[in-house]
Amino acid sequence: MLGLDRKDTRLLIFVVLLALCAPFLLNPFPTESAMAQFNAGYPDLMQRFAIYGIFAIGFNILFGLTGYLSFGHAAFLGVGSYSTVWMFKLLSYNIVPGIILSVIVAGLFALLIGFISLRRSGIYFSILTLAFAQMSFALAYSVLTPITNGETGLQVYTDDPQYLQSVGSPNVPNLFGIVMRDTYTLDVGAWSFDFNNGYYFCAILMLIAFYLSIRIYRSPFGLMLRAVKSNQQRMNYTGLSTRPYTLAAFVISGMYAGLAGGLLASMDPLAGAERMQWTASGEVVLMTILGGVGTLIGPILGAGFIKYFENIFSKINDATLHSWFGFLPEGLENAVVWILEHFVGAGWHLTLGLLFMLVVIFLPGGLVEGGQKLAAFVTRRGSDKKDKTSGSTEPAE
Amino acid sequence: MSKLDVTRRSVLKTGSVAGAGLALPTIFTASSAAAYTNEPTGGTVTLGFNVPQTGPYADEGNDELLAQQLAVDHLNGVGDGGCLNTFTSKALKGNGILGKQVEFVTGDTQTKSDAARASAKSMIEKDGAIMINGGSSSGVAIAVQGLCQDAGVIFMAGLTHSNDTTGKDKKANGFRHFFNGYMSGAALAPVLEKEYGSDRRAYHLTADYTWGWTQQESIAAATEAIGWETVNNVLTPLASTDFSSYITPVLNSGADVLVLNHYGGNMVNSLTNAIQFGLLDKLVNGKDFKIVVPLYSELMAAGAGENIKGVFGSMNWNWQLQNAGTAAFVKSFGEKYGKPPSNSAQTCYAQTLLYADACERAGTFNPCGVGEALEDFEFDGLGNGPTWYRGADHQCFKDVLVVKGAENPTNAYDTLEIVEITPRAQVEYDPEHPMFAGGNLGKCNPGA
Amino acid sequence: MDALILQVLNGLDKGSAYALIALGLTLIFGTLGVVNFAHGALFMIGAFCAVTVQRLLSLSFVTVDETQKDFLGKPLKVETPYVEAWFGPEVGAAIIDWSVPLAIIFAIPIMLAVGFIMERGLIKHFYKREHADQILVTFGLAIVLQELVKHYYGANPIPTPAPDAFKGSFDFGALIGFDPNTIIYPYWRLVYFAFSAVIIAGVFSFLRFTTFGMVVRAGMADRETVGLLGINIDRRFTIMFGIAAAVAGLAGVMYTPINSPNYHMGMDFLVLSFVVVVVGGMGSLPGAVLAGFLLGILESFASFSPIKNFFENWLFLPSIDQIIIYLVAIVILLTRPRGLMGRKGVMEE
Amino acid sequence: MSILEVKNVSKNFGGLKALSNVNLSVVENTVHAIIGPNGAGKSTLLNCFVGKLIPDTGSVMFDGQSVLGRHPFEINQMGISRVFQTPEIFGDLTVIENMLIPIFAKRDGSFRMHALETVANEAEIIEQAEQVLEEMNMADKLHMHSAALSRGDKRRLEIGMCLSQEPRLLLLDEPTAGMARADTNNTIDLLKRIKDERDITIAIIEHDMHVVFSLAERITVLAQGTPLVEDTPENIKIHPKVREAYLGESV
Repeated sequence: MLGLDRKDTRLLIFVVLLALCAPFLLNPFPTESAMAQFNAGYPDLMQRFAIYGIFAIGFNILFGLTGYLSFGHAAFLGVGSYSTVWMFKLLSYNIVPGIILSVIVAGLFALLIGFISLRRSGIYFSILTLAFAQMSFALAYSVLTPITNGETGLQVYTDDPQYLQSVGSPNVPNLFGIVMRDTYTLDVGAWSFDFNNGYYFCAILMLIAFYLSIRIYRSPFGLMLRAVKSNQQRMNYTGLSTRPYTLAAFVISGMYAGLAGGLLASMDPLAGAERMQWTASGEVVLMTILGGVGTLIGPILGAGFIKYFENIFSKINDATLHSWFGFLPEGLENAVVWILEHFVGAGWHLTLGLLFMLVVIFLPGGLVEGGQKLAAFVTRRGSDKKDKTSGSTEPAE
Repeated sequence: MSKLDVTRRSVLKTGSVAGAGLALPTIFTASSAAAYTNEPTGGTVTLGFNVPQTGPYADEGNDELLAQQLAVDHLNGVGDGGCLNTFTSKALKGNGILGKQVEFVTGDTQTKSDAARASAKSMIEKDGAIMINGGSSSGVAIAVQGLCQDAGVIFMAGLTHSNDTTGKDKKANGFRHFFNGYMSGAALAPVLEKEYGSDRRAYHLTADYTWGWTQQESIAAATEAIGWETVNNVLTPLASTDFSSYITPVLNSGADVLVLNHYGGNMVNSLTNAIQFGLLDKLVNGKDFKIVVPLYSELMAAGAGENIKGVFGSMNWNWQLQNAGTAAFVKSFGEKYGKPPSNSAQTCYAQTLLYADACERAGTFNPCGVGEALEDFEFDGLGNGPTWYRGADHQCFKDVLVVKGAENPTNAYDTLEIVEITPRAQVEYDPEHPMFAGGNLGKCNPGA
Repeated sequence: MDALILQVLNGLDKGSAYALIALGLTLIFGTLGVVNFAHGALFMIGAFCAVTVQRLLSLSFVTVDETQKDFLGKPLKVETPYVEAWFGPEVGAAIIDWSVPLAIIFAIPIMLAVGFIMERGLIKHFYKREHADQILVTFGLAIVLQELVKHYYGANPIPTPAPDAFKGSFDFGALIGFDPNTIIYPYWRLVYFAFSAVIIAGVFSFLRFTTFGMVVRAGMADRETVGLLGINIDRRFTIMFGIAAAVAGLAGVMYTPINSPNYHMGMDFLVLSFVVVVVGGMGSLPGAVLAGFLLGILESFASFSPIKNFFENWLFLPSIDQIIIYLVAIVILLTRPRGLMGRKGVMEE
Repeated sequence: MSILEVKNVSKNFGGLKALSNVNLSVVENTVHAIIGPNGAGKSTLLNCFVGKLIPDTGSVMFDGQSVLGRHPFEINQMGISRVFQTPEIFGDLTVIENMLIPIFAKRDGSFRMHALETVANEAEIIEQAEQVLEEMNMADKLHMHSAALSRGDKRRLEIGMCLSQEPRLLLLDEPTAGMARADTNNTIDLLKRIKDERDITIAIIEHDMHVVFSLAERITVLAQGTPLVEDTPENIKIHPKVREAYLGESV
């Protein structure tokens, strides 16, 4: 289907189902139950899952296929956001021009930085990209304030021209009148599920991005990128020029990042400079490694994992903990809460750090490997007699 | 752990009450029947406390959080009632807000605009928070204020000192209790004139971002008005940790005052470096060299240690103030947490009570009603003396403190001493003052 | 001229910190082939060794003074450090005053132990793993370490002053023939610079003049051959890791009086240190030191207002101080493919 | 006629003269061996053919066109393929994928943005790749990870990859170095078959005289960066200068 083989089609359908059913899957607990704290199915976080999924998928096209580790991809996310907000300021709140421009601008920016940085490889390349991104961040935060609105972040003011904004159209980001932040809430018994326009817009773009990444992985171009990672010398002596391939991969992944940035701004029309800081670049590296470098679905899992911790664990405070463990005897309750409060709320970084370590120690291939191990365990338990040939080498899965 | 029992009990109780009512977060819902965003329909109302819990300002944020929890206790009639006893408005009865039990949720701003907006959104969308309170930087405050305007909830800014928060970035749904750069300048200048004379040459080091610029502009204007000359203004990168290369040129610039427009870690480091280079031991133009830190906080003072001795600055509030509201708050806070509150803690505490009081007086949680009740509200008894929430720009006006680093602190908490309480009239300004012009409050937004 | 000399001094100071961290990073990378993102955290732990020593020395017992009131109006609890009670107020105060230098003695075994535990417990399992995995696991470790420190010491900077004897500054200009009061430099910064020079010299002579060092250097060049000679290179590498940790830790201890330590200071230095290492050339110890000082001095010069203004007014590059390090890194990496002194084939894939 | 024409090539490294005044001509459809003791400049010379090094003086013409100053990939596109001393293959990829890459390179040139095509749909190219692998006796290893192959298989794979591009000139850099005798003989047989079945010119650098004399039709002996003599294997064997300078007792 769609030019994919059976296995990839299955994967795509799986991801499509995940994305479409996310409002249900992410809100498994009744709204008023103590476990509701772990519900992640509210519009903002679902949007972030999809957007950072796109960011990580794009990053993986560069890092997973060519092995070039960029430490500056957040810069493209940042320029994407700035482009989109500028379109809001100049034209109208319709998100289409902004998103198109964000992809183009990020692509051009990536072309420039990639053209210079790709003259070097390995860690020298990483540091070059880091240097460009840090310079972008520093300048955006201070000197370029007229363009970026510095510390405060670029936003739309009432006196902005908005030349194409027609009288009737919504005064918030919209897609030809469909307001991104509108949500339909479905109440089913004690449960409630949010269906948000913005999320579905992001999810559809994420699915397209994911589909394109599968196509790239399975294309001769993708094969060439993997060849770059494997052996550049052989590549050169086989009549292939590596630079255009790596540059193309760099620009493609920069455009993915720009799209993610544009979407971030479309869901929430403010672009802050921190988006370009090295920690933001590091975050997408971590998402990719955590999910599984070079795998198709890994980056999406990694992105979801990190965003979940950032948004859910940071909000659990000790009052919440006491409400969960209120059934325990007083002393025991306090002890349990005392231990757990190290890991949630202000301590969510600690949990994240520990999980990074645990995943990389026990699941060298990232979460995807974890999933595979689990699946293998389940199938082995289910039917011992199944043939073993299915475990043959399937690259890039 | 006893401090937590109260909150826990309230949470448990409300859990059972709300079970029937299904107080669903229906924010941004086009089809919602609610009159405004997150209209509380059950027996509880949820406040959102958005403070930095990770990153360099985590301690500041933690202090704010403690104060907010204390405020929730007092609103729910738990504890000694704190400032409810001294507040001139008597609308609050210690039975929650409008009869509804007060609950709260917390989020981590990370002192990043993006993260702060994400956590605020999560509190609004997921937890049904009716207002957002707190924060520790102007960038974050302005970003979250914009979000709350769009979402249709009230925003009470925490520690934000930039003129822009109630200047060009002011919003109808946002209110600021904290003072700003202009007020720092207006309060400091007379004291500086009295202490150091009117013939001084000032060298400014300024953090190179929006807040730093507006503060520098304010201080330079105020000091030039008393006859000082601004010799130089050097912008320093936010990421700087060692300021030595910015400090050394000061020695030979002919300046006799150094103004550090820095906050947090930047200020701790730049002040420490300036002391290391012996600036305060210098005699320039026949006068003792002086350092001024326009914006102080208790945590900055603690970080800089003995380097702040004798260094002047300004503050929004200090626990050593002698008035009934301060005494009541310090007593409540001190007995519960074993330390005196910081000025950002006081800000967040006062804002929580003010918000609740405004709801009571308006008889609704509707942000438009609450905003109307807060606009041009005059009161006393929350620690800052007579206070006025100006309707024109939602900036709060009250006395500003000029403080200096104590020469002989007796314990860890009295590192700053109050030099002067600058009366409110002296720090007031026109809403259309050039440093604040260009913004537009817009109309209040109730959301749905 | 005097102003320029001051900037050189400032740069040397900044450079010392960069050089010490970069030296440790390079040792670990060169010997073990591991990219250690937790190295900044080691620097931070060193700094908090100083804080801990300060706290330990000022451990106090409490007496209630009825004549004074605390902030709640209750009788004031007066804290008296044990050392003052044991050795008398003056000697006791002097001991507390010297906590930062004393912390060096304390920090060396602690940092060596931290290094050994880290290497044996975690890093050694990652020798053969991809650099990406090494980055993730050491980054995770760095977060864990810094969160633990934050939990016990808070996020606010903690003042750790130098001993009174080193407070203030002295007239360096008069010493080298300038007018008095033109080049004033704080004592402790000179101490820091001298200390760094000693450590760097120590590490280099250790590697050059001891058999241990020779084996390690041989191992850096060709691990397998050295292994074939029947030398237990692994154990030596563990010790090298401990030494690298100790170097970073000592750099942290001595840095505390310059800037009050806080829990995220390691991360602040980490990125710059990596830039330094790479500009110096991966795997080159002299390169790391050279690049550390070079970038430190260039950064100082760029922060110097006449130079800053020159860039702004004539080259249309405002705020050159914000980007100078990165700009220099880009220029050097583009003109010298392997940094200043890098070897071929190291970390190029 | 000669396909590769080397004229007056010299190359210095610092003060060291690696090549001085090398003249060499490789005739089309022959196997030409370059031999010489260690340090004679064989590899330097080879690197000058493929764009890795640029000689200080002289010219290297391939089929009437200069190769000097061109990138290795351009030279490959002109029709020169190179087999390395230690097999250079794509270790992370499977055997069949390894084989596809040179065929794509032959068809699509040095760069093509074929990102939305699918490898699996390129039936013609896959068939071609399978054919070559068949020829290399590796049809049973199509989906193996190439890093897991034996050294002999890696070498065969590399030669196959070069052949799949149907080069006019195949450069072999000590193709049997480090191989066991049996593998060496297999490789010799393979190369013989290639030579017989294809229109191809082969230039080979080799230490192993057994290999050289089994394959070569012409031999150039290099010593201290200069060609000593160029002749047929039979004549080289008995050439006094060569025996003295290089072969010594080994023949």
